[in-house]
Amino acid sequence: MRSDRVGVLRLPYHYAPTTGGELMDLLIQIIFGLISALVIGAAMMVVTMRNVIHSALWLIASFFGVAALYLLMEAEFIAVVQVLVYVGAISILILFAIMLTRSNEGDRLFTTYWWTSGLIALGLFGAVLVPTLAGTIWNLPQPTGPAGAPEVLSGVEELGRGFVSEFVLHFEIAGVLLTVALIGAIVIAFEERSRRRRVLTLAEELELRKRQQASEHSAVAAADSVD
Amino acid sequence: MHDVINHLINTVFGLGWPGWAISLIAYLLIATILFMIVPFQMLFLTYFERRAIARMQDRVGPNRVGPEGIFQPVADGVKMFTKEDIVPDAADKWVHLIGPGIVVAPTMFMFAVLPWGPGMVPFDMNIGLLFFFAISSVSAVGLMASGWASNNKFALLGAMRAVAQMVSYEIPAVLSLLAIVLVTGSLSIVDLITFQSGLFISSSDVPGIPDFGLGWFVFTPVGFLAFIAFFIAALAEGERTPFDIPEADSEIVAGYMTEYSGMKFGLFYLAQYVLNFLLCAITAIIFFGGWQGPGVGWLYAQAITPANPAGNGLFNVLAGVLGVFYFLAKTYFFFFVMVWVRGAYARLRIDQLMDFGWKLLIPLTLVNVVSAAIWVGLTKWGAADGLAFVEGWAPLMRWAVAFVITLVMNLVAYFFLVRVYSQSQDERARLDDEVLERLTNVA
Amino acid sequence: MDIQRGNIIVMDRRRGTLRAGQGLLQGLKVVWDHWVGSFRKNDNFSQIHGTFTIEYPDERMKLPQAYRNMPVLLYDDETGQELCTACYQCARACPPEVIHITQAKDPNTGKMVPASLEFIIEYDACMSCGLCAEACPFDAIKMDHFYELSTDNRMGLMQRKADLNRPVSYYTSIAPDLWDEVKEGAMKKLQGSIKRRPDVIGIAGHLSEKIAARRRQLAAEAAASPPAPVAAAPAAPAGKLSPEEKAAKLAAMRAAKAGGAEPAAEAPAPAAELSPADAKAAKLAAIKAANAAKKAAESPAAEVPAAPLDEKAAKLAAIRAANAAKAAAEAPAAPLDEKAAKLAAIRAANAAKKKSE
Amino acid sequence: MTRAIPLEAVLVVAAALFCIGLFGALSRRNLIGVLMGIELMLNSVNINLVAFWRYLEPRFITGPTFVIFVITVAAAEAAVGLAMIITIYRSWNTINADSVDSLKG
Repeated sequence: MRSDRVGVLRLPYHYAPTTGGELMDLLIQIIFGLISALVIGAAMMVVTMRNVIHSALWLIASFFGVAALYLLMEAEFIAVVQVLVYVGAISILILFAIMLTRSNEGDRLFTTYWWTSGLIALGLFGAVLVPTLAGTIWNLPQPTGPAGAPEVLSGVEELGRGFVSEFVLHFEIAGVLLTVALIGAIVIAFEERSRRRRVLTLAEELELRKRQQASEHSAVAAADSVD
Repeated sequence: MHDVINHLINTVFGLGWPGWAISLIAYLLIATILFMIVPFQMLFLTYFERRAIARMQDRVGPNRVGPEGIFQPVADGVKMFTKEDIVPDAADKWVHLIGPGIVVAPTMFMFAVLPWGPGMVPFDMNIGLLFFFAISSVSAVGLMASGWASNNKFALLGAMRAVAQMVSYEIPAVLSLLAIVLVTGSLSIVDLITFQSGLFISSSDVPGIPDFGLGWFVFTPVGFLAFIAFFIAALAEGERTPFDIPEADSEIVAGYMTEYSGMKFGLFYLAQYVLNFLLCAITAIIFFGGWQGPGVGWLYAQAITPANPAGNGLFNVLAGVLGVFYFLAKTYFFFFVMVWVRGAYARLRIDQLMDFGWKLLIPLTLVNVVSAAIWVGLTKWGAADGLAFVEGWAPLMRWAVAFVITLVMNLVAYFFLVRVYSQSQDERARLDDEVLERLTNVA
Repeated sequence: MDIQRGNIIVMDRRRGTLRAGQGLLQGLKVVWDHWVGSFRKNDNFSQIHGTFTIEYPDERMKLPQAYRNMPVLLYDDETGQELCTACYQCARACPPEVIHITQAKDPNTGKMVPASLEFIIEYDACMSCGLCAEACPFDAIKMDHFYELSTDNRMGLMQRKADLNRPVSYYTSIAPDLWDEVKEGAMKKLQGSIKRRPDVIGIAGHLSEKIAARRRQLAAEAAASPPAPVAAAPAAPAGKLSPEEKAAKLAAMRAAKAGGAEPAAEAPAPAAELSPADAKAAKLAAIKAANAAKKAAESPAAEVPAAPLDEKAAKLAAIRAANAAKAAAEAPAAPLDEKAAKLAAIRAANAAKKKSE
Repeated sequence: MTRAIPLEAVLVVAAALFCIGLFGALSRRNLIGVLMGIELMLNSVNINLVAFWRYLEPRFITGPTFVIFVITVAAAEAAVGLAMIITIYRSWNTINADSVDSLKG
């Protein structure tokens, strides 16, 4: 639907550097290092902060770092969705849950056997994942065509097409899942309206007090009449 | 914008600059311009709002500082700068500090994809609309952080209200935009504007319509309903009356801003007005054609563009000026409507707000999305998509049929939903009465 | 809907009929009307639309006559005599007790005279109730319209007599109708108290010094030189003080008032240098008074058939006029008495005029 | 991007994020902390998916599609999980993982 009448130079969705020199690579490496440090550092803070709110805020920082990583990997749509869903919705949900529940964690931040899980995580990272990742030979595609030509990346249009053709079943299942989750969350957290504790307005309180007094009055009157 | 600067750098400093350097210089320049414009907008908006609301209340408004009080916001700014910055003892100092920053930063980001005139967009992202709303939802985090860090019940209440409201009203806002995106077939804000050329009928829907820059979405049933829903949601997102529950002065002091003073308070203020400006601007862009208007299309066709490199540079300037004029006129009109609404309506209660959003606006926008799908099918599809019977119709005929069908659908949906909604409100009032009855009878 | 000021409008929620947001649009319309209407000024307070704002330092609201802010004291424009007699009624009536009065004494006899020596009102504690003005039997204390009283001085709001004194003409400018109601009685009572005031006691402070000085000067001159102008005016009516003499005195007073800075320059030859216009004016006044007296004397006969109901009033006026004329004829020694006579004559003339109307 | 940074680097970052998330999910006492750990793990998975898509199969949309599904699941999980936490808080008045132990016997 793009008309050329009002022509604006549109930057290609994936604008690879046309004259990608060493400097550009260095720049990208520095940026990657910073983002990775942000992601990992923020994640560390998430699991070690005593205050849950601080944890949640660091979690948001981590989400942002991940979005930046996506941007670096030229997945703009995913990055925006990451911001929209994780930062705009999930972290808000988490913050809300924290506000609604007064946490009394006490002295201990971790469970009794926290060192076991720490060992598991460390072992997984150091002994399993890193050697595997480093030792595997990835079948990286060789750059084709003239140097510096933009590679063909699938964009948001292809993604949309995929959702309604190739992955239509998955897409529908995801929709059903979301609906079920929505209804489930409501059912789980729902309190019947009429059973809810409700703050009375001033007028209602006055009414309540009047009725109380009236009933006391009638009780006293009844006692009197018995006597 | 980027191409203009690219051209400029090439002509002034000679060719042969690396692409990334040009990009860097271009974006730095654009960012500088934007950062100069934004606070100015905010200053003018505060003045504009105060004068307009004063008129609506039969007052005059600030008119002492400068001619007609035009320098009043400057005086307010000086006051804000010189005030003491107070941080409560019990506050969480760091979170208290970064809160306003998190609130302001997204509003500045949103300018990145905002087109001001023909060819005048800082960065034409092909998912610009999504970017706009993704970023706008980030400021909720800042609100929550500052509200919580203030260690003040009013601030926390205000933050909770603000976030609940923003998250709830994001859904109708995005759904109403989804209808438009369906019709346009693009998430790019620039595409959205170019789509809206024509004269009451978009020339993209019906080819051959003369281009007066008036083929706005608001003239279609789908666009109109989307506009109403979106504008209401925008009022809620921008925390404007009647949805100013988060900072309801008469209930919770100033909401999440309660414990802020001086420049930090000023930042909240800035964020709020800039967000309002952006929401008005995006309303003008999506439903009222942005810089589209009589003359702009013709002028820009003569200008130097990548499609027309042999154009005349004078027309670039003329088209830009006229386009920016149309755009700002529409934007300020919508800001005036916001002020007008503020003058007219009382604040909603939080439960009324939530009911309105979830029970009326979201179903309405969902129906509108279906309407938009029908619209697209009737105006654009053919035998290849399984709609062989529309193949032979004239484009205008297809447009008319689509118009009638979506109009009927939207009207029926509107009246039905409003009816159901008001019944549910009555039911709710009845339930409340029941609770009260039981409570009072227990005594 | 037709909305009128002061009417209570009961809105019908109209449950059951179509509810599709018309109420919201109606609300918008109301505000729109106000916005459109606000571009002109609302000078008529019975209107709904229009800007009500009065931009205060630039423009001020026209205050109603009966508006009251702080009490002030009045003095007569012509003579400088204060209306206050130090009767203490106001001080007694004052709820916050912020009025403090000292009565003046005759320096020769040591007797109290009906005038105040000092009159203090603490404006800072005054509550603007207006009871002092209500209580004053001499209409000497009145409520002012001035409201910009702020001061940076702690004692700045303790007003002494010099701060409180206002001429009657000032009060007539702010509340003409109110003054008209009480004018006659007040001036009459003032005449009564003036008689009992020796020298300059009871004359407004800023005038009394000048008047006293001028009087001393005049007395000295009178002793030094013979009254030359008397000869120049042979046509003086019998039994009345020669108009030249009166004119001289008046001119002296006026000179003292107006040209206070240069009284010495004019002093050497007051009679000779007397401006002819002043002399003429004095003469004119005397003649007018005589005429009025005459007319007043004649009036009862003329008016009786025409207005029998007003007979009594006319007669009274005539008697008063006759009295005045008599008083004038009785060769007054003191200049003050002479003035009173003139005043009475003028009043009689006024009364007669009013009567004839 | 693909030339400047090797695939392994991205994967190691994702692995580190996953392990941190795992540690948080296993050891935090606060239920919300557990949930946050799970979110971190899901994020690391997403990074992996995007990285593999970008480095290995940039012409096919499988990677981003899967990321979208994972995000969907994460959103659903967060919604239901937090609803459960709120319900737990209502009945136990605490959200500590080791205090909710009435099935322990």
